[in-house]
Amino acid sequence: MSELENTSKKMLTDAELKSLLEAAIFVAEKPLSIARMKEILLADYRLSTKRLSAILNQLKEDYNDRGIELVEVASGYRFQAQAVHNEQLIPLFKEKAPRFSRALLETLSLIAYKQPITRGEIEEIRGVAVSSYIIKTLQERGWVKVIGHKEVPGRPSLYGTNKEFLDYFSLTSLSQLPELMVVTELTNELELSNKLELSNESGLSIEPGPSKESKLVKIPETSVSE
Amino acid sequence: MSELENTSKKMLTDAELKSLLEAAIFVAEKPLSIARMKEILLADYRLSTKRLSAILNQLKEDYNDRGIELVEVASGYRFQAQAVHNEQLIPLFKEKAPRFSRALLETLSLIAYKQPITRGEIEEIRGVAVSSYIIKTLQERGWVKVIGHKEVPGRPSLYGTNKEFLDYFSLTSLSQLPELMVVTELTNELELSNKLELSNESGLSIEPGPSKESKLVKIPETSVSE
Amino acid sequence: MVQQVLPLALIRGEVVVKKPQDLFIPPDALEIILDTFEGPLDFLLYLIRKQKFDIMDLPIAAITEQYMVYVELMKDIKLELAAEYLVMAAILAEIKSRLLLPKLVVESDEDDPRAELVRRLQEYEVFKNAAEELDQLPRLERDTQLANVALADDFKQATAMADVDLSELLSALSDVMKRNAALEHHHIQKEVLSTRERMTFILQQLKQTSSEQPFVEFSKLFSVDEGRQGVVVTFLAMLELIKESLIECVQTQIYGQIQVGLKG
Repeated sequence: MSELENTSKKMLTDAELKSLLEAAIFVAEKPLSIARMKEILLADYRLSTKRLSAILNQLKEDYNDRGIELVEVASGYRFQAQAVHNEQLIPLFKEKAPRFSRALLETLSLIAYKQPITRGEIEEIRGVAVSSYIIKTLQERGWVKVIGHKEVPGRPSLYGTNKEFLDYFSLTSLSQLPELMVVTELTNELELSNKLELSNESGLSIEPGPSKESKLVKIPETSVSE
Repeated sequence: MSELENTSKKMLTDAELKSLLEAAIFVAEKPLSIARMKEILLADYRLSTKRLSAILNQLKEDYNDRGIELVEVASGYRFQAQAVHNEQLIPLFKEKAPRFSRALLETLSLIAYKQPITRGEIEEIRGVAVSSYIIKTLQERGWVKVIGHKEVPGRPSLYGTNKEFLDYFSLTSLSQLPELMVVTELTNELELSNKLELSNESGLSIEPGPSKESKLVKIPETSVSE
Repeated sequence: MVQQVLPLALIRGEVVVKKPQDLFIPPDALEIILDTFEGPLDFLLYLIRKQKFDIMDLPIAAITEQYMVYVELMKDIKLELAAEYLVMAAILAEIKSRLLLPKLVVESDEDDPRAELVRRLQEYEVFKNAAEELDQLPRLERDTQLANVALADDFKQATAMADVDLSELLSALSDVMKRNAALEHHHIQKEVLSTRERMTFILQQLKQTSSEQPFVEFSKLFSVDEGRQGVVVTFLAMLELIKESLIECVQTQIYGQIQVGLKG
């Protein structure tokens, strides 16, 4: 690696570079990241990330009206069939796409949204045990991995998601996941109602809470934190 | 599928057909034959083999000047990288090399430090035989070469290091090697004493540190037990 | 949102339970319940949503009653009931009993006994929902097909060279030194090594000589710009090489230039 730095680097024309990148993204077994392009594929060539991005954009445009498209996912660039052909292409595949159980999807969602998370924490939220089979499946698929251990008795594994998880769902980052249902408002109202009730019963005069919540003002917030 | 055969088949424009064929050849796991295109992919559509061939030829031409090409092999059509990129694509497919063995590293360090040195002398110092494979690997890597022959019975080869060896390790001269060794040993000792101080000060056993340090740092039992 | 429980609504059979509200299930359908719901929270959520209860004002008595009916039924027909369902039954019963207690003293941190359950139900619903949305995302295998392209026929794969860290090399060196007693009384000094390096250098220079002119002039092996130290190192290197019978020095005439060549 280091021996290359002192030697003079080679040059490529834009056309050569585009052709090479095209071939490389197509033949690579996994999505090809800009880092991998620069450090591995083009280690011998002198070129900037800016130029690379420009060429990738050109390539993207070249495939705009074709049967396949160049897309960017979490771990890099890949070519895939245009979505319009999805239905038509099904007959080509003998095996049916796997369906995932609700248990697996719920476990995966919890890991994706609440990472790092332990198995115990997943079980607490779902209210049922998480089978080892599910964790194993998620790990074998390369979607989930142990990213550390929680410093509590037993040092349980903390799980997080991999880029492969995002790749599978054609996402570039966790922030692209669908937004979670909002419940925070309700929780706030609960807290409010708690104060309201408290102030009434304690006989102290605190500022009155907004009245529109009255229908919700039944269940005070709990102090339970475990 | 069968119910479609008696109904009138659907039609596709040339552009739609080309786009679909393109996507299909790309996503198919094996080369796609004309028979499979007609019977499986396009079972619902009415079209002649002649039209299919014409579209495939157009597709071939579309990829004439690109990084990949459409070729017909025995079992059908497939896309493959243009051969001109073969050399450039090699880095993407390099198998990850196994780490060098301890034996190799010791041999290399002895050649570096005691050059010129014969294989017999290396064996004498290390106390074990040096395999020809190790010497060959070091020579292939361009780090070591035969710089002469010792005038003793058998005239064994004398090995020395090349400039490439120094370059690889960013050394300007071999004399840096033992100097560095002394520094490393000092650093290790420093780390050890730091760790000791820490554990003494805390007086308590906190959570164990990352395990990777464990091989460097042996904390005497007395400091832990408190 | 609860489409997975639709089959239950289709089941009509003998009425097993006394109080109405909704949804009564024949015993043979109970097995389906266990399979259909992801545990007691999921099941409770179903009961709540089905009857349009306000989750924030949970009618605990009604919910508990319904829940117990199912649990009892499942026990009756000896279905193996997951422990979680029984735990939930206990929780519901406890909440119910606490609500029945007259509020005598109001402590500042008094809680509505339902609060924790509501929090858990809400939190579970968030992720149940997230899982459903995740399932809708386009995904590989089912919705997205990747393009496969072969390498050209004559592509040749290469094996990468292993990377070595200098510290690994140093520790190998240090190990071998420690192991070998003979080496231990060598002092590792700059001079010694530069001599070794110079020995290699000299041998290399001598190797480049042709067969007609196998010797190099003694003086040519020295480089003036290295200064005194360089001269000393080169000279030491030559002495060492001579000692090891690797090179020889010849003089063709008295006071002539000393010629240095490889021995043998």
